[in-house]
Amino acid sequence: MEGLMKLWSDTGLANFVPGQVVMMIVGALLLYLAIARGYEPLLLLPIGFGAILANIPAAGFTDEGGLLWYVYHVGIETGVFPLLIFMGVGAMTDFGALIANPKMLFLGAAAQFGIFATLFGAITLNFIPGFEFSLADASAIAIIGGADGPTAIFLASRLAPDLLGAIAVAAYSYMALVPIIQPPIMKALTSQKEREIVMEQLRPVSKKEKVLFPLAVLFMTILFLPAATPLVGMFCLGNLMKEAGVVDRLSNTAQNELINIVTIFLGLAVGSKLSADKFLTVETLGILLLGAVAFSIGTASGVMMAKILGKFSKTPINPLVGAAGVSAVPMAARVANKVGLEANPHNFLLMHAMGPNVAGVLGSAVAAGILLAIVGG
Amino acid sequence: MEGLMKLWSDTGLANFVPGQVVMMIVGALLLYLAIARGYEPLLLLPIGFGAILANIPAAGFTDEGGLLWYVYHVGIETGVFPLLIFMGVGAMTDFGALIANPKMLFLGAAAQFGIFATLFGAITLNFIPGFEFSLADASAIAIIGGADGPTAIFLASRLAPDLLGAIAVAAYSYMALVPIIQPPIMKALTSQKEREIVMEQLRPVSKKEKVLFPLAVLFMTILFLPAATPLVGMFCLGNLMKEAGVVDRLSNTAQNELINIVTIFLGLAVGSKLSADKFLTVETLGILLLGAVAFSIGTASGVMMAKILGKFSKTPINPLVGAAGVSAVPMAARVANKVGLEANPHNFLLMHAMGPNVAGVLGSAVAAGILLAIVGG
Amino acid sequence: MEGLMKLWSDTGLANFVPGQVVMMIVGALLLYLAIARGYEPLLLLPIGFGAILANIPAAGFTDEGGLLWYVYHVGIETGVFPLLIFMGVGAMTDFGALIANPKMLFLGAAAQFGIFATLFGAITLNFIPGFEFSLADASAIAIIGGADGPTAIFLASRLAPDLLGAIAVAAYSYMALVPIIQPPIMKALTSQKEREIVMEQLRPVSKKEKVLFPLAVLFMTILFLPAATPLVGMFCLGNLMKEAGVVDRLSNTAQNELINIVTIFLGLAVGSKLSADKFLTVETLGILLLGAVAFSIGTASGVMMAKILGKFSKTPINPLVGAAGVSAVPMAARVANKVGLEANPHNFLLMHAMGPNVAGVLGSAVAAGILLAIVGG
Amino acid sequence: MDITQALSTAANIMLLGMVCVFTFLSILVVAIKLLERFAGGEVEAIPQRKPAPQQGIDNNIVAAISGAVHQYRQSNSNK
Amino acid sequence: MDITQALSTAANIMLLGMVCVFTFLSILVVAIKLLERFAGGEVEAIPQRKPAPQQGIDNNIVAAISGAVHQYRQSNSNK
Amino acid sequence: MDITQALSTAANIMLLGMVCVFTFLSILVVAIKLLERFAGGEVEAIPQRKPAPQQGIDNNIVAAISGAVHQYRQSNSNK
Ligand code: NA
Ligand code: NA
Ligand code: NA
Repeated sequence: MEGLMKLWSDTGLANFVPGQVVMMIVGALLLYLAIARGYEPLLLLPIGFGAILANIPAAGFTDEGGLLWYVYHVGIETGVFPLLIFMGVGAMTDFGALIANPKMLFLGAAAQFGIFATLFGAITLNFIPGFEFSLADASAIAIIGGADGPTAIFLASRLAPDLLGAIAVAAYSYMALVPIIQPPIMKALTSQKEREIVMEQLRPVSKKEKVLFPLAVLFMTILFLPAATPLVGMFCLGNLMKEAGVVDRLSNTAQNELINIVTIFLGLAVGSKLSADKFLTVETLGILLLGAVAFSIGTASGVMMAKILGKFSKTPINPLVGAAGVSAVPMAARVANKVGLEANPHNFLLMHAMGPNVAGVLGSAVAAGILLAIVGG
Repeated sequence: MEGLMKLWSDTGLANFVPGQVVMMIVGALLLYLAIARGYEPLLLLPIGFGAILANIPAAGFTDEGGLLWYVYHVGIETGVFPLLIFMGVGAMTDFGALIANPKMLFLGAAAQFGIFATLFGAITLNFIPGFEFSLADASAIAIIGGADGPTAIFLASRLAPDLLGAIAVAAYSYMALVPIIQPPIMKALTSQKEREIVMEQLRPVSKKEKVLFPLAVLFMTILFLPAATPLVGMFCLGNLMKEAGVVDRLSNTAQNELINIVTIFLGLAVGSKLSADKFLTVETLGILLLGAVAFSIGTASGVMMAKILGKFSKTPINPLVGAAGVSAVPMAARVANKVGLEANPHNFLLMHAMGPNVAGVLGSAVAAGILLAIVGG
Repeated sequence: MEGLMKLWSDTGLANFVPGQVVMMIVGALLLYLAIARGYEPLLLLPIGFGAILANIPAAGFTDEGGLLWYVYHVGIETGVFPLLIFMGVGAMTDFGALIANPKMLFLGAAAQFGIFATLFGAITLNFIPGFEFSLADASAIAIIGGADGPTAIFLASRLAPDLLGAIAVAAYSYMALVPIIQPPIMKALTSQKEREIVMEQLRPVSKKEKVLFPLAVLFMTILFLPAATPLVGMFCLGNLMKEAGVVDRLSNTAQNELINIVTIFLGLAVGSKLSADKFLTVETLGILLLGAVAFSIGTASGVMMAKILGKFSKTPINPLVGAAGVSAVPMAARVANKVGLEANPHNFLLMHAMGPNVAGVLGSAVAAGILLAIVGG
Repeated sequence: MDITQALSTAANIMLLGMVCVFTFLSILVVAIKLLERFAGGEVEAIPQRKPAPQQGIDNNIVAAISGAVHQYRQSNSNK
Repeated sequence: MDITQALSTAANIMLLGMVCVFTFLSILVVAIKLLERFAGGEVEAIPQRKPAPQQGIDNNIVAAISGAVHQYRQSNSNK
Repeated sequence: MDITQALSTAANIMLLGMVCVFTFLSILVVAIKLLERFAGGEVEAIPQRKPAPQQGIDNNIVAAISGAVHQYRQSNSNK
């Protein structure tokens, strides 16, 4: 009987705290979004599962010595996991479209206004009682507007570890929602005629340019923004391995097995931060709200910049491609392509939108570096 | 000359302790079983090799800072390696046959009697002078009857790290011996007529059922047996990744590269626990004996349960499939199929035996959770 | 303005130290050699990139908690990375040619004279003011003559961590330069007639011999040179996994994904040791000089030994294959083949040179063990 | 704890363990039956896994490849 | 730091951040133009990646395979 | 330790090292000859690696695949 009592006293039923139940439902919701809706399943499935595991009463997954405790401390606290993901993403990224049309970098720059405006917005929210975002919190939240998962997780782990779970969930959720968030904004800011603009074919890019590009980016980051070198450096390493053509076996491993292994653990570790006391707060509502604002502002400023740029450019620029400047690779580029096709069924913008799209990745890594340097120092 | 003396004083020849020689022979025997006999080579080859390395005099593999010391402390002491293996096994497991015929779970449950009877048997051995198994030791030994490697290693690392080497070796050896141990028991307990029973075709199982199944298992484990959630949780994560169909690249990595990498290290780490002072004891003999008993009782109780179940079931049940309830996936299911074919050359039991087979995996993970909760707390 | 000042004070421009600039140029040079010249790109690309990252001012890659700091401490300081690479190389190596013609082991032995002569040479350099190589330093430098990357890194990490960067760079650079360094020496020491010697076809080797070979090597190392067992042991484990034929999935992972992942990190970690204060010293010049000497002496003694051996051998031996005894697998064997073809267009020496080539790997692992035992104890 | 006492504890654990295992797996039987009722019977005749489009990082590869192909064709058609 | 002060800091960061991002990416535009001038225009008509021979560890595989094939042929032709 | 002394130590190590390397590899030559005597000559004409059936975890895959195929066929033949 003693044994039975011990078993009962250990059951989840006897130990549940309401917050844990709610967080498990949040985890289940993330699983639903990932599996049934296909929202960024590679991250949201492990995050959702991690959230469920982390909230099991008396199982100790997040206690010292627990599986998720190890994964978080080894991979996120050190910053290693997001950096390895970023290396893999670098090895998957083709900068050809951007090198062929470097003006697109201005679109990637403009879209970062979503980040900085949201930083301001997060501080403004402090006027509402219940919100007390520090500058570091606000910066970590604002990076959601970068529409780039590893960058958001890296910055949040540095500036606001307590908000990491909510920030990562918001970032990946909104990235999945890009096809819903962006089109209305894009259409509201452009005329039918603008959306019909056909862009000129891109020039071919030499292998040498592609090899030197990541080195140039790294060189500039070293000169002007060392705080961004962890992110940019690993990204450029991945891209260099891809383009060099002499280390294909390393490049393939970086963009397949290594990124897959790290993705599983990164997701679980992020999920392990979804605990009731950290997530079930009014601040999470604020983060979700600010994230939506950040995506919207980023989209709008990208489109507006594309319109301005088009005025001064010798070659025509379809303002829709500006929306891809938020990154969310390659979803945002596809959305630009789709909205463009609706206006003109013979206008394929995909390749043209890939330029601002990858520029947005660089842009938000640069923005993260700036925030780290100013706020994190 | 000084240098020569130093070299000589460092040689294995000058430092060998008899126990180390014996353990190297044990390691070589495991290599022989793995390579020449094909006994569970994926584990027994690295275990045997690890045993040899660990017993090299003056090489320091298992001293602090030695290779095997790192591997053991990083992977086994933390519990991470068996859990990752279990995730990979989950990603390899198809629960379709079990979902189609859930009654088979009773067979998987009955076969766990091998575990609990052996626990009792281990304590009984204490009557013989030389044996002093604590309850924790007895539980760790008993889990050999679960016929599931990662579960046995996980539980042993938690309850009786000193016995880990012997327990893991016994578990994998007997799993390889299933085709020799089980058939006589199966034949002794069944009549020719029973062995000829043809089972009904299984109903098709929907994708939705397969996706929800691991979540249902996890949910129940959370409610009733949190102590089993590390094992069951990682297993269900693997299975969910497989069945979700949206994260195939993660699922493939989990069941290939990741499990392979971990298997190499897990084997070496287990082998590193095969030191003379821990292994060359009368207790190891007891463990080997108890392991054989556990497998036999598990097989017998599975078969008997299948006979009982067949009496009450509307659809016929061939009692041979009960033997597959010990797990030892998929060897035990194949043995059931083979013995069935001997009785009736047109009776293919493989799919029917996969149900109790995977049920046995869940059953022994549950049993491990119960032992952890009662003995380990 | 305050923010701007902070950003500026953090830029690389404001913090550069001349030494860092030079080391970045060294890193860029390594990248150039790897990418444009194809010099051992799998290692020199990550090493070069690591050198650049490690010398970014104020980025903290090599400070405690920085990415490269973690990678170095986890992988090199523990010795784990070179050992895993060695396991993978073992899984890639076919000893068939050596087993068929074991006399070739004498060539692999003779070529190690490059190592020991260089050790003497390094101490001799101490006569020149500015050089102060300890015996440990000299041993670590001498191992460059082993023409084997992981062995050099492993020994240097044990005996002279401060020189690790320079030693690894020298080792891989000279391995890439084998086609330039070796031919003149080979031609100078052999007559046209000797180079034309056609060797007899190798006997077929049974699977059993191939399986037992790594075990025999391990057994002998255990008996006579336990200090070499980490290197030889992991190498033999890899080779056994390959030849056993029952664990192909482990062997494939060891020689693909696992070695690729480790190679990326190993390269970065080695690169992180290329700091100005350690690398921009007169000692580095000495290391580069000694490395070239070591390769040359090793090549010469291999060729000379082949000539001697040919005098006593019943079957003819082309002295060119002796040059392959330095290892640098498989480059040196190819060089022997090429030089042989120049002398006799119908004389294919590749397979015959693979024997001394893999013998050289064993030879330098044995030499490393001897140095560890004498100097490292 | 002497052996007899340990034996009685072991017997207790044996009984308790088997009861728990059976209870647990019995509830799971019920759960699977519920699963069948609410999620079963929707087996599609067409193989199910393939068409499900992978999203997220995978898309990067797809886009990169399609982008590369596109650009390569362009660069060739230019000539 | 009260909210108003924080707001002013945030506004500062917003301004500074956008200026820096634009400056950085503008210089990168220049860098790419320079790249094009010095490294561009050398697009080869033939696909470029394949012929580049992999060296280093990869060679081990190549050699091992070619060695194995060679030996296998020899051992068969012996008979 | 002055340089001359170090030189003499280095010379000692050089001599000792070469002797040891040769001794070690010479014994290995003997070992290989013994291997040939006891394990050689059994080269099979048929390629050897393929038929060796993989066991253990691999079987899980095999069983899972064959199970899936089996079930899929059944579910289709039901209709
Ligand atoms: Na972005
Ligand atoms: Na079991
Ligand atoms: Na060598």
